[in-house]
Amino acid sequence: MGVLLELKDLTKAYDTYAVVDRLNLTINEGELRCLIGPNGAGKTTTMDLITGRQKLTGGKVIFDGREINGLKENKIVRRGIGRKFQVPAVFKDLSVRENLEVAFNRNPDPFANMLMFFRRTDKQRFDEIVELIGLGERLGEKAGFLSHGETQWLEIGMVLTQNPRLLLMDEPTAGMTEQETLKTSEIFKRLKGAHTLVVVEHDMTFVRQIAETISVLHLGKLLAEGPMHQIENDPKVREVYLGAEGISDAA
Amino acid sequence: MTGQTQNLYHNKAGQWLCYIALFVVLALVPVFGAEPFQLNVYSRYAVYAMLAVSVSMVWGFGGILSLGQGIPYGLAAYCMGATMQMQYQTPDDPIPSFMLTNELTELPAVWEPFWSTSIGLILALGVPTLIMTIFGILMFQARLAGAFVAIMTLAILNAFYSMAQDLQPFTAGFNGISPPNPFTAFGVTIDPYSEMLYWINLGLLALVTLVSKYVLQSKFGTIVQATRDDAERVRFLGYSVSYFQVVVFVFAGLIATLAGIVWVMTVQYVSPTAFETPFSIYMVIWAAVGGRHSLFGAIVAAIVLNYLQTELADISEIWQKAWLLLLGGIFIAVVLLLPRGLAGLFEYLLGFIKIGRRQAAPGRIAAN
Amino acid sequence: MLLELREVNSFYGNTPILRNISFELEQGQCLAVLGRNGVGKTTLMRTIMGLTTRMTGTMSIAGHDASKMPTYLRSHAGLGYIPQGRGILGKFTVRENILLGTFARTDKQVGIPKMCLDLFPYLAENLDKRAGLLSGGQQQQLSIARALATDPKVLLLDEPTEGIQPNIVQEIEATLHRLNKEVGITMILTEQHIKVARELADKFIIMDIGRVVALGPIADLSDELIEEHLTL
Amino acid sequence: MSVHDFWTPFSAGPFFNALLLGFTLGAIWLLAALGLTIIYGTMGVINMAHGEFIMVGAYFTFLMQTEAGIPWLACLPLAFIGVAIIGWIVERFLIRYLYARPLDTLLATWGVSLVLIQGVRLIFGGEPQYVAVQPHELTQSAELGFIHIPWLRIFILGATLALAAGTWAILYKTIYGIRVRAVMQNKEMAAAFGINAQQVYGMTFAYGAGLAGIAGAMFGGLKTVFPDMGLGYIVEAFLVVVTGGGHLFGSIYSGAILGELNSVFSYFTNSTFARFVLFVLIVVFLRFYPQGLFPEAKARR
Repeated sequence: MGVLLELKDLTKAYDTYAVVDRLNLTINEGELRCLIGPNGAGKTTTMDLITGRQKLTGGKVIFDGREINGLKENKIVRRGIGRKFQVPAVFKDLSVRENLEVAFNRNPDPFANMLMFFRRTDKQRFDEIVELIGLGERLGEKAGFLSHGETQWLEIGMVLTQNPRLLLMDEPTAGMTEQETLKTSEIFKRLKGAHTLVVVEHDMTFVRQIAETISVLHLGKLLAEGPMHQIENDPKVREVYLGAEGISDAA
Repeated sequence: MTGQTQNLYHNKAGQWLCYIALFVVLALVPVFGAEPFQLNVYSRYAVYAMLAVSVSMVWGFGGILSLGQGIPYGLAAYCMGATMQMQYQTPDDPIPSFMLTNELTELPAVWEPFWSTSIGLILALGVPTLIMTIFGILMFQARLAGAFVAIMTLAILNAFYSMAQDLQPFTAGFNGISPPNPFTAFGVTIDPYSEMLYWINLGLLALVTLVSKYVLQSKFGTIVQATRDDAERVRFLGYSVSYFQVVVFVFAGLIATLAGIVWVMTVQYVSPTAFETPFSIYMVIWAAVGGRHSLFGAIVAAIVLNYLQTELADISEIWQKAWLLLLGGIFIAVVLLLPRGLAGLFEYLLGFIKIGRRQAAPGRIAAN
Repeated sequence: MLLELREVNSFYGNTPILRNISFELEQGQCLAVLGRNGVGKTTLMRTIMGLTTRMTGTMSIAGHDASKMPTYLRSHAGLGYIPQGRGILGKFTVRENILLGTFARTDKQVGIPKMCLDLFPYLAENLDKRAGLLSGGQQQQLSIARALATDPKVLLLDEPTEGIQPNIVQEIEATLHRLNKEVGITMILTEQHIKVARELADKFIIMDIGRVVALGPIADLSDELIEEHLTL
Repeated sequence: MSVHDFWTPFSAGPFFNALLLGFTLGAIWLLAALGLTIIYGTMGVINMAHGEFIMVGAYFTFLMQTEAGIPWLACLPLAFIGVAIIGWIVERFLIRYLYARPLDTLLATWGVSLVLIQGVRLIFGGEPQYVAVQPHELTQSAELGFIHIPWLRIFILGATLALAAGTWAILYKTIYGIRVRAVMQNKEMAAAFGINAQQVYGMTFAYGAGLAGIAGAMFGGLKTVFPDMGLGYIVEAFLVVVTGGGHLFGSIYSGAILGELNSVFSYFTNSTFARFVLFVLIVVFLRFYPQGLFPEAKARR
């Protein structure tokens, strides 16, 4: 499996303060990587820098062997990077079906799209995705009427519809109930292998359910990387999460 | 589980039926033998309705609040005015009279192309489109949005207004251009007081509505509405938002362009009022009152509001002034209480009618 | 009872973030709110301040019902807020930031209270410096000073030691200890550092996915509970 | 009309006069934009009725002069109070309900402007009225070598600078100003420290409207007073706000720069063409600096 995404000394600094500080990270094709870290570790900013939403102040983003920093957001997406936002972003005034169909982007040219009507999209794939996110019965409803969890799934579905080579998922379970989180982890288990995924997540139960390799960020730097059991017992990570002498100090 | 959000209002066949019914009713007007003068007034309403459709497309569906739909409208009207004026001039008498009073001794170069009616028509279509394209690219590539777009369109509209007002030798200034003869093309003279003109205007309105409806139902239309909801998300689906915005901006501009062309055919007159700020904002008011998300609502509101205005103006001058006061009040009330306009109210009320065994839920009355 | 929450649910938009939270706090106590990232600790603080979209259930401050109070009245009622990320207004000077705190006072006293400057000599010496130029630790001191300027009955401290160097953490800890034990200000504290929580708090609650999953006096905060709910 | 008529060649005296006139023009635009800047900068509201607030201020002055015989200078503060009250009412009963929908505020305030224009037209009729400027010397022109500038314009320049300075002092030197700026920077934190943002908004809107009232009292003396007069100021005022970036200092600079550019272009060509060129230049400028001349530093996320 080849390297799909490589971050080299990625930096984002305001004045003298670096939110992302010479971060190096490599994602291989087909892997599922979890990014964790306390608030302010720079996880969302890293995603912004990869997708061109913010301009980096140093370093490089190399996707599929080519440097992509400096490209416009939509061009980066066309290269094959899909993104789910932290606060789920769907089109509230459009139906669930229309949301998914807008996401199916075969040709981004406005004039070509004037000649395009729905129903002709890749039906099999559409059905698969609808089945995966479990919104089959709600296709005709306006997305604004979905519950929070369903909105998250719809956005995941939209990103999948793009069929990107790399999926960036920013807190896919934020605000979900336990049952919803469980269903989301089922979705992710099914995606594993077939897609390359980077998941930013706080919910450790969820991370435990899906994770292969975990990268821990702290103050914009990579603190640790490895499989779950190794991260769990890493003293540096424990200190970041619990503070020094967290356990058995008083006991 | 939330209820079904679709109701009778969203029935596609029903919507088409409404459009057909509307145009059938409008088509019947001359059959009931309106006076030529009345018919001309009704022909003007068709132009207003086209302008309302234009605003509905760019603002209601595209989410771009343009207060400058008068720009393409006025530019087209001036090109058309020049064309019709030059139809009257002859090689022996090449200079329009208003130029003579402004002490011009030869026809200005910019007027030369209007000798030819077909070139004149091409310019009437092409100049506004070109200007709107350049202007749109400048604005949308800079990712200007919301109120900023409103202000910039307003500013450029104003700039054209003062140009039209001030370049007297070329535009006849405040007085405007009044071509002495009706428009003639391909050997056919289009009398402003004829049924033919009414059919042309109505036909154009129908065409514009149909094409707009088509565009809205294409994937393009859905993507444009998606940019209105959340431009950033659309960008992250790999579309160039600014490109889509420019296209819808120019498309709506083209509708206003057509309106400007037929307007001059209808009234044989063009003046800087075409570029006046209030006029461009009236277009927004029509679309807002009818329902910014409904072409049907925009058309009906444009016609009804203008009909009321004409009728009240006929009563007395006080009524005419009071009407504008009332219009302001209506507009405030609609923005505050019915952001989706009368169409939105209709959608809400239809929600109470049950369709078959399905539980119908009222549509949402608020914008968000 | 100084602060009491009964069956509070809290929402962002229509999304419930907190479910069924109840606890109470007596005068002079310090409560530690523990839990992993993203379980709703900050939302709890924001709910108490009235900064979420809406809440259901009841909340009272010193016996007065505050469930429907707008945020600015809650601060008048005696809540002093030290938000996550410190919430310093970067364009304001240090002086203006502290003055901002005094707007929540009900006793008409104007000017910067002496205590704020006594506690933090650095701030006293740099009153006219732009707050955006302070370091993280200094901003945290400023945030505490500003909350103290409101003459609070209850201090809400959201991650006061987050992102701050260890030596400053100790300083802040000492200050909080003094405010609670000597000055007698009631506190609610969300903390990542278990050690800090153990030293400061009288009682604790542990949250997970928007609920309270454990609570009790701080002595009951066992390693088992920590392993279960707080480690990775 | 040949190119020769269109293009005025350079000549030192008149050109420097044009430069000075540019500052007075910039002051007029800034005066029109001052209230708008405060309202937009604090509340993010684009007040389309601002031009009509100016118009109402002018009519108010006209009324006080003709009905009560109050001298012009004394009318200025009264116009401030009168229009501020109208502004407060508009905020209290309309704007307040639309904060979540900024574009709709723009539309609703346009509705207000329609109502104000037509209301005034119904009461006073459409014909122009005149505000008498006192003392009479202000209507004369200053003549000094090549300089030829009406005293009133110089007075307006001074008054505008004084109002801008006063506004600055209120914002930066008073407790009330701290409240306003706190709400501007972070509404949530302001509320968490006892500031009733709603009240601040009401006061700010009233203050901005009051500034429009003073502007109207002065513009009434500069030109005639008629129901549509607001439209003549509003576009330039908006452009000053937009190019300035939406805050006080930005507006002062952009007012001066735009007034100066307009005056210089006008000198070489004519005022209409200058206006056109200036507006197009602004559009092109915003293409590259959409945040305006002095963008606020982007908030850290």
